[in-house]
Amino acid sequence: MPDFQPKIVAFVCNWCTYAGADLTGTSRMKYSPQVSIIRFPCTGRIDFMLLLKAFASGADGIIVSGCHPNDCHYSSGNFHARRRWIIFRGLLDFLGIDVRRVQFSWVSAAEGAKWAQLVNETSERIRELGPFAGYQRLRGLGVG
Amino acid sequence: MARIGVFICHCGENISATVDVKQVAAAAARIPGVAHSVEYKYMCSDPGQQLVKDAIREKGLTGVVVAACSPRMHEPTFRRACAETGLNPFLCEMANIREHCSWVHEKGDATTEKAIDIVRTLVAKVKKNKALQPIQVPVTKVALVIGGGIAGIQASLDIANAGHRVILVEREPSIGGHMSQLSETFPTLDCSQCILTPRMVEVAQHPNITLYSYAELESLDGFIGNFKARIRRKARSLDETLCTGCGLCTQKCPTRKIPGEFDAGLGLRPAIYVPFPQAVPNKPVIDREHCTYYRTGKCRLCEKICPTQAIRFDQLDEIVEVEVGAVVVATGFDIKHGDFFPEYGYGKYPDVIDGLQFERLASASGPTLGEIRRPSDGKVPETVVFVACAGSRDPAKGIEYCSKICCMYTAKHAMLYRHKVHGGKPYVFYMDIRAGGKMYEEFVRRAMEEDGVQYVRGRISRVFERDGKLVVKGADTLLGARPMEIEADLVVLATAAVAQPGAEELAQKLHVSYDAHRFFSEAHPKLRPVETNTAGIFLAGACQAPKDIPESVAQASGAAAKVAALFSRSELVREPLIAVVDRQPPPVYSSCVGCFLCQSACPYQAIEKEEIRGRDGQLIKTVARVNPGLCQGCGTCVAFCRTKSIDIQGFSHEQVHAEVLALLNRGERDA
Amino acid sequence: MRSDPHVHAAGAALADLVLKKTGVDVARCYQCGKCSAGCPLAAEMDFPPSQIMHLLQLRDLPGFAEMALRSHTIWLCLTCEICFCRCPMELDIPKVMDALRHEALARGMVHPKAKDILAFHRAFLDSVRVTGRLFEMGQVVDYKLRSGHFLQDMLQAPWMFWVGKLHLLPERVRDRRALKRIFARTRRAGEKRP
Amino acid sequence: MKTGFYPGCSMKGSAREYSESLLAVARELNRELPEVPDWNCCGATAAHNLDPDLALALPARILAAAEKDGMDEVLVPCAACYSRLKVTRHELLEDEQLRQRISGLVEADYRGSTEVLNILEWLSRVPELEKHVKKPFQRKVACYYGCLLVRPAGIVKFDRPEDPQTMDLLMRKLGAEPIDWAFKTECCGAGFSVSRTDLVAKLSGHILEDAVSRGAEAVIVACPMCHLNLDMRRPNIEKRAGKKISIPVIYITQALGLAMGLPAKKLGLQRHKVAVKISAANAAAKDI
Ligand SMILES: Cc1cc2nc3c(=O)[nH]c(=O)nc-3n(C[C@H](O)[C@H](O)[C@H](O)COP(=O)(O)OP(=O)(O)OC[C@H]3O[C@@H](n4cnc5c(N)ncnc54)[C@H](O)[C@@H]3O)c2cc1C
Ligand SMILES: Cc1cc2nc3c(=O)[nH]c(=O)nc-3n(C[C@H](O)[C@H](O)[C@H](O)COP(=O)(O)OP(=O)(O)OC[C@H]3O[C@@H](n4cnc5c(N)ncnc54)[C@H](O)[C@@H]3O)c2cc1C
Ligand code: SF4
Ligand code: SF4
Ligand code: SF4
Ligand code: SF4
Ligand code: SF4
Ligand code: SF4
Ligand code: SF4
Ligand code: SF4
Repeated sequence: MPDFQPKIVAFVCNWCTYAGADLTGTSRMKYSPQVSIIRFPCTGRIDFMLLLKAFASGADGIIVSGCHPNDCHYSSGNFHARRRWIIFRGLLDFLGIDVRRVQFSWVSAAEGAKWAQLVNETSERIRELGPFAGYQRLRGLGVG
Repeated sequence: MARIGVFICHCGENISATVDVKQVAAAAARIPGVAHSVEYKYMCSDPGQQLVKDAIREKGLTGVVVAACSPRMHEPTFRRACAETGLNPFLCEMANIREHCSWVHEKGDATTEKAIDIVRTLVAKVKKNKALQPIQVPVTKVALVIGGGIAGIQASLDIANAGHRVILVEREPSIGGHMSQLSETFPTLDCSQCILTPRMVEVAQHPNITLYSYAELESLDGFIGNFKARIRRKARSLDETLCTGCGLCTQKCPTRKIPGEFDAGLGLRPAIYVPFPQAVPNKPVIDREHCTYYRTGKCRLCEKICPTQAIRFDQLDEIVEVEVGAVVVATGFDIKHGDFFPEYGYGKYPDVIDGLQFERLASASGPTLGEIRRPSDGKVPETVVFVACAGSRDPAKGIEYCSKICCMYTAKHAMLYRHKVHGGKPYVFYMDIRAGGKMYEEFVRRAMEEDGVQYVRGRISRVFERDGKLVVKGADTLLGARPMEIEADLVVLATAAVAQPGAEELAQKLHVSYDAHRFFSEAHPKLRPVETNTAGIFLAGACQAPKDIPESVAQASGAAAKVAALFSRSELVREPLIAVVDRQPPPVYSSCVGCFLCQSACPYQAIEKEEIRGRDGQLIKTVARVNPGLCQGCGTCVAFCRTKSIDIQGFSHEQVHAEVLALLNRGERDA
Repeated sequence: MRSDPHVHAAGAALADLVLKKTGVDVARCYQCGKCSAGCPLAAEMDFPPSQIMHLLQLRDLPGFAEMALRSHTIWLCLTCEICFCRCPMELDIPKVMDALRHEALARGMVHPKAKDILAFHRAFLDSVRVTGRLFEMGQVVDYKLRSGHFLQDMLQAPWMFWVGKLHLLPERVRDRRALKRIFARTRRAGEKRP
Repeated sequence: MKTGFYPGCSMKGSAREYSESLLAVARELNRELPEVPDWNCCGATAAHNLDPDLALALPARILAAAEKDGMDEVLVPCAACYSRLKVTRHELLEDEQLRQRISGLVEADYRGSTEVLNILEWLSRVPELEKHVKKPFQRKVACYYGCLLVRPAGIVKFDRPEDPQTMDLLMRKLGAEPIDWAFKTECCGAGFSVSRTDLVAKLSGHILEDAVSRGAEAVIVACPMCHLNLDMRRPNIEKRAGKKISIPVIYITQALGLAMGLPAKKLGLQRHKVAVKISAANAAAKDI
């Protein structure tokens, strides 16, 4: 699939990763344009049904990224997110979604380069995995 | 029907060099609900902002999307502009097509496509935005300071001098904390009491400060600007208004063999006592546990002797309720005592003592009047071994951290010993010397160079007694870890600094978090070191982590400045990006089922239980309610709620769902 | 952790090998010296225990870790456990010493002065292998032959015999074959026994 | 509750009197102590030094035999054997893979139900031990625990590793006055009693000198290795110290036996190198 251009949604927190991605921009580092960002106050806010909804709506891959452990702007949101992520992984398996389509990461406001690298690596991986074909089935299951 | 205006910025060439802005504007115009779409060179410039304002007025826009730089940069700018036209500022969003698009991708169709996606996403969001009002909360301009050590004293004085009322609560009969126990203080070696007592007196005399000594916090409710505190004033067993502090009772009390807390157990005190002569307030308390009258029903000598008839044996604890707007926690620290070091004979040999005990031995007001004499037989020790890191940096003993103060006070102790005992031989066993502070390294060097303190690098293995000497078994790691034995007369352990007993209970009363070692947690380790995660509660001094006096004072002044800033306004204004629980008209009232999962998730204790009652007062259901004063808007609760009954304004379910769908252009794929 | 005793040394740093065999991460040692200060034999050792740990910490500098293997220390260590008991970082030093001894044997790097100690251990195990129990008389004689210290205990022995402490004939385990099999199976794990 | 007995090699040889006195005392207390069937040597320091698998396999065979025989616990009076058995038990239970491998090596499965007991634990469980005391042991004694009864603390989980008290309490029950001294848990030289007598002389010498200087009249031990080093190596110790040191070294079971009024001979006191001139209630024991 040579010119498959995946659609990747990035759910990021406002204080760390969003700002980190801003830094990537101000430093003029380049990355693949297949990723778009949706801003959240904190990764703790992200309920994972939303991720399923994104898959059901045609996303091929997802990035969830916030503050490093112990650096959360709100003290513990990212820990909740991480705990939820562990449960969510199991669910992905159950729904037949390859867990490699979801990239969970920490990018701080100072890690502009890390953001670029994260996006590029994720795009590359999703490109290899090919388009997510199960979205209609997901919708059939009532997700999204 | 929504009428959204889209304003696309060139940012000079920053955006337009890689994104075809004209195409973006054209695409935006085709999005349903978009009533107006233009591009312009510099949106944030005055003419740019004017463009927005004019369009709002002329086209009757119900929402605005500015596609430009990061909202972290100019969101306030454009929201302000909207507000000037009368449009609610929370109906304005920014689409970040610079940092997240034009700057990070090459020129080309894909980049323009992405910019369009971003605009479409934010248009979808703004259509779901609601007009929000900033939250205003009133502020009670009274501060509660808990703990009257140097940190609490400094914070109280700073706040009081800024013109605000302070209520200072101290657990012990007198304020002063550990600093009042110290002999001389590093790095200047000035006398601790000489610099501390004037401040204690200032506290006592300050018209803005109410001091409750021998008192503890019972409970704290409410939120920033609006706390209610209940304070338990423990029974002193005398009427403070009558007592003149003459001291007759303390001189005459026959029950005198009680090891004194102030002298770290090295001196004795009577059952009715003031902890030390310069105590503030200088009024005694009866220690009911030891008083002969309370134990046997006989004595009452103090009552007979008191010239003002101040003694009240039947006095009860009293609860005082106060309303305060901010709290400063300054409850300090403690050091490890007791059976902590069986291998060092701590608690077994009387001449193995801790740092505070040495301070009392060296203090002119101490049990030996400042002469260094060992506790067992009162002899002047010829050889003293000081042991640093006694329990600190010792995971085996449960303490991984460095206590930070002991390197310095150990150098001080060795120095004081040399100053007082000529010809005395001080040895310091250490692992590393941590003397990072102004004039600190110089201070330690002085101990070595001028006072001849002999430093041995190594951690001792054990201490045992032999023929009246304490044999210290160590190894010098700078000499090939050769074992060595020193016969000492006195061993001083720099035992680890630990949290105050009761710190955990206090933290729970205050709803502030604490770390694994029960020190209180700051909101951010670098950028918010004096705040807690609970708005309106601040930290000062060694209750947050072991600290020396300069640091404690600096943090106390920092906390006081935060309090003063909070009190500088009569009302607090906060962004309304907070959680709300669903409310509906009867008979549903709310979709909340009262499971309170959200409550357990909320890091700020912002979620309360609300009872919905019928007109007859009968309970209909209990639902969650978000306290807007406490909620910080993290949204953690939202992800927890199974019934989607709690939502966060500005990042609501509706908004983010709309964003996801728009971003993925679901309409097109479906087709 | 102990499940796999056949980790191969080639290439890997000794510290990694120790970690794998014992679960002890020598990087945790912060050189406080408390172990050396309490070790009853530190004064006799060429490298007191804390220095052994440091030698292992210098993982990539050629030669240093090997000094630990060639040291006299590892053969002097009595496994008295006092260092482990007091180490603030809770490092099981005696276990590290065990691993180093085994490795030194396997690589033929035994310190010359450890000869007597080794001879004694070997004599001991031989006795156990043959009889299943320790045959003290036989062992003492065997040790003398191996170590060359013929006279050392000869004055002691008649007295022991006299007070009924030494047996001339060995006590034996009934199922000696089972024991032989155990010895045969474990042989490959450690040294090449003579 | 079936309590087995693992004598170990030295109690059959150089430490005969330890087992004689133990069995005499057990008889008096009405306790049965059946030996672990067909037990083998625990491998001691030698196996431990030379061969990690053997060091586990030998004790594992013993434990398995005891378990198979339905013993709930095994009394291991020798502190060195106790340590080997206790550590092996710990390691096998920590690591299932290892347990299976070692079980394979010894052709017997140890499942971990049999506990390992040291002599002090066993004795402190005797209810009202005082009642058995007929001739109080009115002596100042130095209770010597050595290394392996209390260490490694995380594994043996017995008493506290610094300044332990169990033996002191036992001796107090017998009427003795335990002294506070500094060498309770210092090492005597242990496994070097044959190969490095010079080191044993030094380490054991320190122990004895401290006990003597604090007025102890006897050193009480609970380990044949300690006894061997402190008693049988006395000539070496004295030579190194350049003086005579005549303090006797007595097994805790012997002390108990004396206090119970058992004859010295039955307790094997005549087998000591250093004459035991004291006995309970001053009834002179036989001098050798
Ligand atoms: C041996 C030793 C020597 C030292 N020498 C020096 C030196 O030379 N120079 C230097 O700069 N620093 C020195 N320090 C450090 C110094 O003692 C501390 O930095 C300082 O005392 C910290 O002040 P604080 O007010 O935070 O805490 P504290 O002094 O501990 O005061 C806390 C106060 O809060 C009260 N309190 C506790 N809990 C409650 C409660 N629940 N409710 C109400 N009140 C409560 C306590 O009674 C106490 O009065 C030394 C420390 C030690 C141990
Ligand atoms: C290599 C290095 C690594 C570090 N890493 C860490 C770390 O990981 N974590 C950490 O907590 N700390 C770290 N620090 C320390 C940290 O940099 C300082 O604590 C912090 O920068 C101090 O902030 P400041 O505002 O006091 O001073 P500065 O950062 O020095 O700011 C002073 C400002 O004042 C301006 N200025 C100077 N003179 C004048 C004048 N006359 N008029 C007007 N303006 C003037 C300067 O231009 C400058 O902008 C590190 C420091 C270094 C050198
Ligand atoms: S602290 Fe929370 S809000 Fe901040 S960036 Fe991190 S995950 Fe997001
Ligand atoms: S209680 Fe009475 S005697 Fe005691 S100090 Fe006060 S006034 Fe003096
Ligand atoms: S009544 Fe109590 S406090 Fe008063 S004099 Fe007697 S013992 Fe002291
Ligand atoms: S300050 Fe010094 S003595 Fe205290 S814990 Fe830190 S390093 Fe050790
Ligand atoms: S989690 Fe949802 S349903 Fe449960 S109490 Fe909170 S708001 Fe109500
Ligand atoms: S948004 Fe965060 S702070 Fe607000 S109520 Fe929910 S969990 Fe608590
Ligand atoms: S006691 Fe532990 S941490 Fe200290 S030097 Fe020895 S091994 Fe290292
Ligand atoms: S176990 Fe070995 S290294 Fe540790 S103290 Fe004992 S003899 Fe020394």
